[in-house]
Amino acid sequence: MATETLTIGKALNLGLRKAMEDDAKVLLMGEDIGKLGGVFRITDGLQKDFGEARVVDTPLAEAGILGTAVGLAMRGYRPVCEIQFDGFVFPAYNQIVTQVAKMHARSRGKLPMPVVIRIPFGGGIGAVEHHSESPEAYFAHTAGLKVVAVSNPVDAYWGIQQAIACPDPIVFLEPKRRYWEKAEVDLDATADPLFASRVVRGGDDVTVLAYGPMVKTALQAAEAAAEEGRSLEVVDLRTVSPLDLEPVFESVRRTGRCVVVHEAPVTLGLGAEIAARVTETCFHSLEAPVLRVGGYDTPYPPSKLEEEYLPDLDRVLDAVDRSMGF
Amino acid sequence: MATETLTIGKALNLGLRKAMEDDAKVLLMGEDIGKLGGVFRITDGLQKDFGEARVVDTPLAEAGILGTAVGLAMRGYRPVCEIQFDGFVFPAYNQIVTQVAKMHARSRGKLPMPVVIRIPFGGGIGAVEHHSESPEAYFAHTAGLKVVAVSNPVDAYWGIQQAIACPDPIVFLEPKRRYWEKAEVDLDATADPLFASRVVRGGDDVTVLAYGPMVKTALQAAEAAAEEGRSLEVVDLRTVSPLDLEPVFESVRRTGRCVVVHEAPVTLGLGAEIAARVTETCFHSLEAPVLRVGGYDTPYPPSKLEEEYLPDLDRVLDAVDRSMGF
Amino acid sequence: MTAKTSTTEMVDPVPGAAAPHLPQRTELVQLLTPEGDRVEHPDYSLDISGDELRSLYRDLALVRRWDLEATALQRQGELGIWASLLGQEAAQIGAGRAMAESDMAFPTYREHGVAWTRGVDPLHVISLFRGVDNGGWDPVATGFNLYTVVIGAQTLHATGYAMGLQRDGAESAALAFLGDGATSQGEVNEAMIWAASFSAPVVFFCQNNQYAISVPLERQSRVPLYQRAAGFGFPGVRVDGNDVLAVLAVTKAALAAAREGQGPTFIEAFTYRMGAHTTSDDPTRYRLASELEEWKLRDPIARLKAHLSRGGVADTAFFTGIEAEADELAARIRSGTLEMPDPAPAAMFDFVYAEQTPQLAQQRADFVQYHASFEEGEH
Amino acid sequence: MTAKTSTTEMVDPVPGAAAPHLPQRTELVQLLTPEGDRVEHPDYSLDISGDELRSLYRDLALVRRWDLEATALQRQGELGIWASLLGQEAAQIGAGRAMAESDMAFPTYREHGVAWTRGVDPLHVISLFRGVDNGGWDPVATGFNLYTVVIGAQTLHATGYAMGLQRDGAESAALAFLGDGATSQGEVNEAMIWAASFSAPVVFFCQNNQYAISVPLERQSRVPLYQRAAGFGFPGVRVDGNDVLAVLAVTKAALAAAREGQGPTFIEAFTYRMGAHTTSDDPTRYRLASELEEWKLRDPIARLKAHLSRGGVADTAFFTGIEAEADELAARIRSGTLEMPDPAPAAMFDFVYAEQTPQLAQQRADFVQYHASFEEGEH
Ligand SMILES: Cc1ncc(C[n+]2csc(CCOP(=O)(O)OP(=O)(O)O)c2C)c(N)n1
Ligand SMILES: Cc1ncc(C[n+]2csc(CCOP(=O)(O)OP(=O)(O)O)c2C)c(N)n1
Ligand SMILES: [Mg+2]
Ligand SMILES: [Mg+2]
Repeated sequence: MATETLTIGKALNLGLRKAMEDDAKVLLMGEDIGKLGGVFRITDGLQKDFGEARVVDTPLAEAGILGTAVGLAMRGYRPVCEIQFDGFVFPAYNQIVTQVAKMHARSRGKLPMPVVIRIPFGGGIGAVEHHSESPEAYFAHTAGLKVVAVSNPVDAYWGIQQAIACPDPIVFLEPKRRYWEKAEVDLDATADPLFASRVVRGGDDVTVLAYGPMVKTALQAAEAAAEEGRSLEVVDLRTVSPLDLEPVFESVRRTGRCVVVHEAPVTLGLGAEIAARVTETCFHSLEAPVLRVGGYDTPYPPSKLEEEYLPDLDRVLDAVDRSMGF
Repeated sequence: MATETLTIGKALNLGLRKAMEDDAKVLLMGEDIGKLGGVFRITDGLQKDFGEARVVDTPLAEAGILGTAVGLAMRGYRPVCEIQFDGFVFPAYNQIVTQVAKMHARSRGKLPMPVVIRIPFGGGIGAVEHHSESPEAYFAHTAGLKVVAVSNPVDAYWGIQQAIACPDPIVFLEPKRRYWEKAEVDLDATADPLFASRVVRGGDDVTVLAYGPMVKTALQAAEAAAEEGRSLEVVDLRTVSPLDLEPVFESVRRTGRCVVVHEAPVTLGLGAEIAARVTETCFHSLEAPVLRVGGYDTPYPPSKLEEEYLPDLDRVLDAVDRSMGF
Repeated sequence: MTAKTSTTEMVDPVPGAAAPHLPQRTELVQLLTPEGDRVEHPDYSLDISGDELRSLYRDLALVRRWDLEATALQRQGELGIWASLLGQEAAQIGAGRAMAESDMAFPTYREHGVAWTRGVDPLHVISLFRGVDNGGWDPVATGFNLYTVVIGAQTLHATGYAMGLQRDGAESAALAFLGDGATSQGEVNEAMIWAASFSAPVVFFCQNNQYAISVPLERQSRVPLYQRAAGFGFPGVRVDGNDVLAVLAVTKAALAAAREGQGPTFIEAFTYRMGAHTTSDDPTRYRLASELEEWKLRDPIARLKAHLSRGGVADTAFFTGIEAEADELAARIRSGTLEMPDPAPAAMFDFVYAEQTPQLAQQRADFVQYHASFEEGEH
Repeated sequence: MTAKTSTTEMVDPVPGAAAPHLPQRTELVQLLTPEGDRVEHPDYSLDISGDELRSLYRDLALVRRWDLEATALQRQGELGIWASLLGQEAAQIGAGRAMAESDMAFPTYREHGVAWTRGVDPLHVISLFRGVDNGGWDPVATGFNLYTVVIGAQTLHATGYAMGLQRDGAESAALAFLGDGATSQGEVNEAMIWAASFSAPVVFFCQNNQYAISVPLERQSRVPLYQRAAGFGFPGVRVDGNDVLAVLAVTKAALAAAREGQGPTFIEAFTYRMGAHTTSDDPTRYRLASELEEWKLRDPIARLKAHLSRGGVADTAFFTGIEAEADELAARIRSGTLEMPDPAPAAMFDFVYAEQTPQLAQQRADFVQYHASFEEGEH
């Protein structure tokens, strides 16, 4: 059994390599992904091994990356596009929303768009503006896209391969501040399905939902809560579009309480959708309204303030307290 | 008292004219807004009267429109940008989200952005793709923007002037299929505040929320419900960011039931945010979960299907039934 | 609030100011004068048979008839909108006929003439404007991509497709259509930058029909559009877009160069939109009738007809035959449109994803049930 | 699924293929050779006093010292990141000094040299990289816009600002900075299109430092960048970016033309990023050390120093004086950075809107209360 200790970054790198080996139509596109291996080194060594035709250092133009990816997909390729940072995806927004997302429907299946849009997302790395955004809601509100947010090396390794194999366009969000988190990855195991949430810690008092970088935060909160005798069930949503809420409903029916955590601003963040759906489905089981812990409705602040802006263990526990207090 | 019967379109035209007369720094920018008067004729006659320097037919480039608007605003102008159709705002998305929305915060007040982005939005006009979208959630999720959606000639006339006078950037959504709806407008009256919702029909059984084109639909539903002895309270939200929910909370505390209606896809549409907040604030008053009636989570369909896609009177009543059935 | 304001007096800016430092001489490639006389061009020769000439004429005449019939159908309420190609037939037929079967076209929303040359059924195109479909035909089988309504987006698709051709070692090219207005879109300029950077086998075919809806060319560029290409490092050429022979020759040459690995070319087909932008438009608001009259003298179909007649390549019988064929086509388009079935309501859920999501499957099921409830009279 | 596939063999595409149809001769405006000799240029003359020359040298030397100190501070963990201007001092000081007080600069994130010429306090610039502020200085008072991190976005702001100047009848111009990589962004090309269309008084100043992070210029353009402008209908010029005198002369001329209503100019300042892209970057992964060695021979400061010394314009005392001033500056930057207060937490709520929303006011209040609860030991 080939088990390796991998960081999320390295797991992605290996996953990309595996996908490229498995399918000659997979190609990577992005700014600085070649010799440099990407600013986070996720594509390290791949251009050397697969050549410039398959690991393409592009001109500095995000619309160009996504627009040409559409054409490549029409020609049978499976482009994996790296957007260097979350805040730089917006020049490509038109191509993503009006073309990538809609092409399969427009062509009634004649033009599938197996395009993966890799985005290192979220804050906490002490960066300047536009390097710490959480744009997932913009994509999850867009029909035709699927949106994945991994939280750990195992899901990173398998998830990127599954995303590439998927015939639909996927926004693949990588928790940049967790790139260096390590775990054992069994490279021979069978992967969990990509579009399924997962209960990562059992509990009885409150159901806490998170994805991407906030899963670790939620688990830390659960740990701390346990010390005070409070039992939190933590669910890693893993995919935020489509949402797999059956396990959540099941959990909330037991706990009667639910807290959603994400870095994106609260207003119209994923928490809004989840709150609406959990409430609709579990109305009679809820002892308290679904509470949301997220970024404030402000631009991402200068990094000296990001610890205040980002949800942390204490803010999750505060929401748990408020939920219990209802 | 100068009262005139105006369509929404004409009210906007007069409101723009008034704003340009009142403030020489107001200028209009957009594709075909000059001689043609815009594809919906909202700017009809304005270039003739105010000249090409103040009613600017732009090159065909939406990022250009918004990006130069930023520079003009820095120079003390108040640009009013017309985006020809909702589906064509995305090339400008980068400028809107990373620049227009953030400039005031970035400069800590030194660079206000009194930019108005006028967008005819929504479906129901039998158009081809990209002409019937409802992108409001994308903007309402973006800190730094305000988002207004008018539903009638009175609010159109005053709202556009208030939006232009506002020092913050405003996405001003015009219900294109209602452009030809008429009402009496008192040109001398005092305007209601822009960022306030309004109860447009009193009722006791269910609170129905809508904005833009769906206000009429909600009122029709209330009419039909009344015939069956059911009393719906209808609230026109008027502004979707910031949301003015106090009147809604007050209403829901009385009715115990709430239905939100919009054309945008349900998932992560405004209904999600409203459901989350109404539930949080009125938890103990709710007899049923907040229900949402919206577009399906599909691309906007070809126009032969749009009547199936768009919420109508029957779908609102169906939701009311379901709410009552809880 | 205002940085370094001085006076606030309004001065009308001077758009389209002359750029005297640039060569203003523009060479228009022409093989057929407006009067129908064949002329030679040093760079572009064309050896063409009588059969081919007649078949070009047939294409021109039939797409014009299709276009007129569609406009009529729209007026009668049968189509939501129609974007007429009137006046641009030669540009489109010339470009379309220059393509090899394995080439791929990336049209805007107006390339009905190109569609015709790719064997796309006119009724499939009409289904889009009738609101029956957002696509309408098989882009893979026809080598003719779906119409792209968002201005310019398709130029990047064409470039990416060309990069795919390159990687496949295919001897084919992509042909990207765009309008004069589209040249102002950032994405279009990015497409040219990418095409140059990767030496991609893509040809940009710009129909400069002088207007972007109401906005005249001068607002988009103060120098001839074909000159844009040199700035990106590849050749640009201006061709008489109302001369089907010149368009054919220039496009053939550009496609051949692309297929041979010489990279992109930008073709500016100088033409005129003789009709309204679409049936929703009213051009009297922004242009003089006299302008149209001038351009009528350069009508692309009349020009070829004159050439055919004068040279004895076609006789009255031929033209009458084409007329009859056009009548038949128009009748088929009319009846086909009227008989076109509406799409099934639940169809809107079906191709959103290649792998349907449980969430959307549920929405679909609820939708079907909701509809059934009406039939059952539940509501 | 694949349209008209032929073979799927992989062939590496040929990027940056030659474009033999285009003039490849590029004229580099130079007034000072790399050895420090003054040369004449037919189009750009410069009459400059000894005082001015010395003051240019002072600017170059001080911004380099500022830059080195900032890099050191970053290495010591005092800044989150630093984008060094090393090697680009002449381009930036030349451009900045060419501006009139009422002109407005629109920088990227690297124009510390221009900031310096506009009187922006280095500590204000540093506050951005320390994560204390997303802006940092007063763009209105300084005529120096805030840094723009999203590549290219500022070029449209500059163009719009220039349209405002035009409407005000102001005799001022906007100076938009951009990198070589930025020329590939759609928005940058749109800015040039707009500038041309409205004949706006804006000058595009592109520092071609040969790289966009790791990506060499060839990926962005296969012809010299200054040639891009001609395609949009306005002049482009390439200047030796390591020659402060040439940059000064060329930029002055372009700004003067803009102020006089002659519209935009594109300046390509040919230079080299001698350091890493930012302190997070590792250039050894993508370029050879020998390249840097070559460019060191063209060092912009050494060049002016040679000129000053050789011509007797400055003596050792002068250079020693500048050294001392640089030491002082570095010390002030260091202590100022270390003493820089963190922003108040609740500040992030305060300028989101000019008119605060009730919703955000509530969030702010909750935030303040939540924080207070910690101090009260509630948690
Ligand atoms: C991104 C975008 N913005 C605006 C529009 C609305 N629109 C449709 S056609 C058109 C003009 C296009 O002009 P041109 O490129 O010259 O093509 P033509 O219609 O003349 O063939 C405009 C502005 C659009 N379709 N897409
Ligand atoms: C829209 C956007 N995409 C990507 C980035 C990330 N990024 C920052 S600097 C840079 C390279 C810029 O190169 P160039 O324009 O040559 O300027 P230089 O850094 O060399 O001064 C990139 C890709 C960004 N800031 N904005
Ligand atoms: Mg046109
Ligand atoms: Mg560079």
